[in-house]
Amino acid sequence: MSILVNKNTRLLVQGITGREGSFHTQQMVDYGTNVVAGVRAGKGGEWIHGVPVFDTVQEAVEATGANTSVVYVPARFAADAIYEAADGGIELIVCITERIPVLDMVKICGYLDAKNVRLVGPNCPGLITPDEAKVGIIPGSIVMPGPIGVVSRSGTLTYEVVYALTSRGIGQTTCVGIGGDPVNGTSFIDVLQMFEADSETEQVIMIGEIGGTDEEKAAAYIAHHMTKRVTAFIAGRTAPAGRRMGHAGAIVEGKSGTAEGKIAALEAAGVRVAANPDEIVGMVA
Amino acid sequence: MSILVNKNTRLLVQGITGREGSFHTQQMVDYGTNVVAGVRAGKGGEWIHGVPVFDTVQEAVEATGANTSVVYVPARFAADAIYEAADGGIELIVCITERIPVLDMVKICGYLDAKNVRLVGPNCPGLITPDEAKVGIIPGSIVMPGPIGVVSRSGTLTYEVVYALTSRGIGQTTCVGIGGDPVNGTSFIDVLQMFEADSETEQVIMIGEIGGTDEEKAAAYIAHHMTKRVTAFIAGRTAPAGRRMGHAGAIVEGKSGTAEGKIAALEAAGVRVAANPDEIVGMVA
Amino acid sequence: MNLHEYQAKRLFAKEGVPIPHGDVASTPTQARAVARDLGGKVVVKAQVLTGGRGKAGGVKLANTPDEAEALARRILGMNIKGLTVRKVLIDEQSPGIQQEIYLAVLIDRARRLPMMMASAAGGMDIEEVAETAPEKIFRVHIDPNIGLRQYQTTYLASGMDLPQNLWPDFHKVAAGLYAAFLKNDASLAEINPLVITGAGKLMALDGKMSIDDNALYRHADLEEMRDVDEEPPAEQEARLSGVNYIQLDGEIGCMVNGAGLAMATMDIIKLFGGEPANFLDIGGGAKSDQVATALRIILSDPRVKAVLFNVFGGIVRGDEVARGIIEALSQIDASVPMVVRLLGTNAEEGLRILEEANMATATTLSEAAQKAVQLAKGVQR
Amino acid sequence: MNLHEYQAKRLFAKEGVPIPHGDVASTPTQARAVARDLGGKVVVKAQVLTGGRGKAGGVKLANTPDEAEALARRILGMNIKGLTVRKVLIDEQSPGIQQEIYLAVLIDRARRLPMMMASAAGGMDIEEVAETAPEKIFRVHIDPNIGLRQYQTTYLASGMDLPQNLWPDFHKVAAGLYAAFLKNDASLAEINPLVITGAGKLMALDGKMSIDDNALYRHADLEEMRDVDEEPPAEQEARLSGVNYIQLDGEIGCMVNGAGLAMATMDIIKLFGGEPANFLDIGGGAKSDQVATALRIILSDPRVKAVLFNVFGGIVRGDEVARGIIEALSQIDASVPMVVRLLGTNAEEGLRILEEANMATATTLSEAAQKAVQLAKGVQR
Repeated sequence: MSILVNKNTRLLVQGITGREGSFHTQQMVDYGTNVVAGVRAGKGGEWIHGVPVFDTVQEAVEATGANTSVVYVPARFAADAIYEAADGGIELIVCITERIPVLDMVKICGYLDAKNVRLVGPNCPGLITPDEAKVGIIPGSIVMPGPIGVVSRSGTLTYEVVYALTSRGIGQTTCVGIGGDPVNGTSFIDVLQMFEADSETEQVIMIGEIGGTDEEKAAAYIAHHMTKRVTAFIAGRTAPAGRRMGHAGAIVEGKSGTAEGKIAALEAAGVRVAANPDEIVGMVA
Repeated sequence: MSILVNKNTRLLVQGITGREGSFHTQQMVDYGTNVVAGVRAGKGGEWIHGVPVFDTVQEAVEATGANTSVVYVPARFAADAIYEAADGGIELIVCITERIPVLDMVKICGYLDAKNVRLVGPNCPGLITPDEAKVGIIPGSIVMPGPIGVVSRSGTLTYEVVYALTSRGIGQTTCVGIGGDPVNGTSFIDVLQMFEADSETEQVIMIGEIGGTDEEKAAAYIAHHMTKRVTAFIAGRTAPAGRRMGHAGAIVEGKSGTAEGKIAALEAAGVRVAANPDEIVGMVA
Repeated sequence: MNLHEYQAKRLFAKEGVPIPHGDVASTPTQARAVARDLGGKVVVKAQVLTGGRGKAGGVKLANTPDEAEALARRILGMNIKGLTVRKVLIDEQSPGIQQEIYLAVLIDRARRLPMMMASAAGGMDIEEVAETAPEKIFRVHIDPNIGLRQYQTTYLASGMDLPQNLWPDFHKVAAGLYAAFLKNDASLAEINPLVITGAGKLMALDGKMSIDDNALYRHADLEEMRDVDEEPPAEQEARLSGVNYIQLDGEIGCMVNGAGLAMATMDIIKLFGGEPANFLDIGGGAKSDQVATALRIILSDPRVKAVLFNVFGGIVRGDEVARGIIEALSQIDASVPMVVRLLGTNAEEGLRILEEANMATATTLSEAAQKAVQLAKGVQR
Repeated sequence: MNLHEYQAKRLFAKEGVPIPHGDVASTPTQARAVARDLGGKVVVKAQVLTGGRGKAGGVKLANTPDEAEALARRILGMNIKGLTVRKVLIDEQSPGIQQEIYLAVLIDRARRLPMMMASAAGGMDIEEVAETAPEKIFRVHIDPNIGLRQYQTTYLASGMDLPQNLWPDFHKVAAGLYAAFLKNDASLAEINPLVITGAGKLMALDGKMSIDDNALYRHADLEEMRDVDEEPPAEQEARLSGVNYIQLDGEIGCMVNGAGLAMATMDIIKLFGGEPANFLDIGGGAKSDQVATALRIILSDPRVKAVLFNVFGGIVRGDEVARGIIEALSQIDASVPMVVRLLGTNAEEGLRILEEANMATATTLSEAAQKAVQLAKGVQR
């Protein structure tokens, strides 16, 4: 088992003809992911890395039965791509694109919730189920199958941890990068819930960072609903306090946006928190 | 039994201090409806016809447990009132107000669907379950309890039919005016479904009029899903064709907007269609 | 409220939709001046709020300002389906048209969303296309919260087999049309035809727009575009006093509350051998002065030989209606016989007022309609 | 991007929020002229992108143009939390203030919606109120599809016990603030205090606004408001080349891809006894010229005694990063020792390039950090 992506994933690549889209399509195909279609308006009928290209998602879904899409289009076209995927019948959208305006994300999340479509990201590395499907940009070379579920708000920090796991022979069920933007599609809780329900996942590693209250909410969830062991790392203990404007952020978050606040909340929930990423491996071994 | 409103209805009146709101609140109270609260910003703390007034729906719901609201506010404030009711936790909103712009209704309906809140209307006479609850403006004097469910797009034409039924000693479970606006909250099918499921309703009377395709869709629904006998009347056989602009309406509706088209569709679905409203009574007796 | 072609096209152009150069003229001399400014080769188009003006000879090509003046003289004053042409639009000609596309936005009542429709088979016969080859019409529904998206216009363009180099322009035209629809609270915005010109550009040659009357309160600029010349004076008076009135050809005037009951009343008059003189809905919340105005309007039609009042009180109150009738009758010399049927909210009080004034009343709708038909025939004898 | 008070207030005023008459001045003479035009009784306010200017003496009352000039002379050039005051806002005084209200809109990350917050306990101590008496802060979430509704501002006004005659004005102010928030893609729009003046009117005495950097591409007008004087030159260069750089006080320069890994790298440097000289995230999709710029920026800080590269390729490719490093080093005379850690996408190719150029490399993050700390200490000796 695994979560979100697996051998049944029929992947559509939005923005397949772009620099990133084309490069990573090759990587995903090479990994063995079932990439069934690409979309780029005006390039319908072409082929890229053995994948057929369509003008619209609707056409691609009708022709190939795609059920998952990954978005590589530039930020100013990303909202359009996500709406198109949702309207075209895609069930899981993974958005790699960064720098999407937060008010666009507010509208997108409301729209997708009403349609019951799951979004992972934006500004995330995507997800990978070792030996089954790689959707996004997590390097295939650093993962291996095994019992650990990994969920992270950070991109490259995830690789760091997963690489360390794999180097020590500890494999993963699925690695999920949810992205660090203020407003995104999938939260820690969403993924923890799925790992808790996944029969093959034995333990979970959760990688958070300063800002927002997602880690604190996850801590409350873990305390009340998780039976599986969770190990965490929070980045940003030494980050300087930004030159803060106004009082609103402090009113909303209080002390909970800081690394100290998050670590305290997690430890209170029974989560072991590593002091540095290299340490995590020893804690789950 | 009955549908939508009954003895458990805890009614909130929005726009209770206005001319219509105040007048009809008295009528609803006199009928025995459980009117628990009224709302008018700035008049919180006052009492009207023995009903306490609040500044906001949220306060009214918290204080009185209101579960249904009826909207009498003028058209340009009606959208606000509907959103407020939905956000305040009301489950059924009955909007009497007419002349709400159709694009406002498009947004309202999308919003309410996502929240799973039912709207009856706008531009409708509301609904009444004889001897239990009167929500809206249907005169209480013309109804009596009995086995007929009545649903209608028209206001006063409903009274006409219900009055004729009652005069002949034929009672009603619930009379529902869904309103004749191009975009509204509750369709014929929604109500037919509820009557089909209601154990006390033995037969249904459906009153339609020219324009749109709601009657045709209802006909298809009746043919496939209704076991109870449906009798119909369609107003507008002699209405002159308007000076039509453009081709779009004709492309969408084809022949189905006309009285002939609707009557044909209903008769094909096994519905008996009366030639004049007085005739209906004899057909259900 | 329907707009003239030139008004609709100007609203489209404001949102970036390309339209031909042109201007409107009320006299042949003005038409000549506009044609001269445009270089002479123009099309002269009757501006009238009904379809079928082409077949009626209301659209003609001119090659010189002289021809344009002569054509304008012929078209201005023309009667098309009962309406007099008072303005012509003079547009420059668009030579070498490659294709005519149909493009429209309207409210899809069933889905409760705006819908855009496009077809490569544009021009006059689009209704026939809808009936015989519906697969040639492509539709997308627009979620007003997220607007018309580029992938939707790509779907339309690709479905119509529009040349790919025109897809970006087509998106701009479609987005402009939707913007005009939305900003002006339209119930319909239509371009037919949207042409590919000889130069390979998209251009809206004709435009139609209907505005949601209920939204006019927030569009003072649109209310000013109303062409009161095209509205019968009685209908105009009715509109200004909030009464919904349409004049017909029969002899029995009707005053009813509620559109459905008004239509049913007309239907039953016809069923008993009469002909309704009008559709009249006094609306919800009608006050006594509105009732008086409505009655005045009905009686201003010389064909009316009897009047049937059919009022079932709900939000409208019977006593208010009765007072309105009495008040109106005190001001008008009404020699026409009348039947009043009054039921519902405050009907008892209303009937008392009417009986005091010796008005004839009826109980059922059939009875009221039959009485009215007899009274109208009695007057004819 | 943060805006100055005067910029924020102008954006609020554009949406109908009342603000005091006033203008901005860069010199004491200008300040005098503005004060004279306003009648002399003014407040002189330092315009600086940080909090706490009041306690630092950056806000003062003047009763005459002379006093305003003298105060402006004192405040202009003042250093507040490391930032130099280059502009003052001269506002007319608002006498007889009856109440100070707090009002703000921001994104509530947890609910994923804009949220408006209001409190009758406005002014300087609102954070304390939030901690000690949270029930005094009223919140409503705004659905962007339907906007801020009147009943929501009624809820806030009634919760704050605002005098009822001010409710309609409060709705206008709140709607204006939300409009400014929405139209300008703000992440925060705040009025503190919103006062009830002696004349019983609402007025925004102070204003703050942060703009979502990711949305600036669609707001050329806002990008022009950026106060580059308040930005360290290195950070400015970084921003213009798409690199996220914040200068700190330590001696180990870091170049990392990804904000999370960059923070973790800083954390581990500290864990091993070093001090990071900066936060630097070269971002996703970084090309070799961006890497070169980033390295130049790091080395422009004279405190840097060693550089740690930590790049884990995903969307960033190892070979591109390696080429960027080599290219940068060919242009800069870099006497500072460096450690490179490269993993992930195209890392093998990148390591080959680096080894050819005799760069020191490391495998684990701990190893890389320890090496960098030692190298930095070695230079100190």
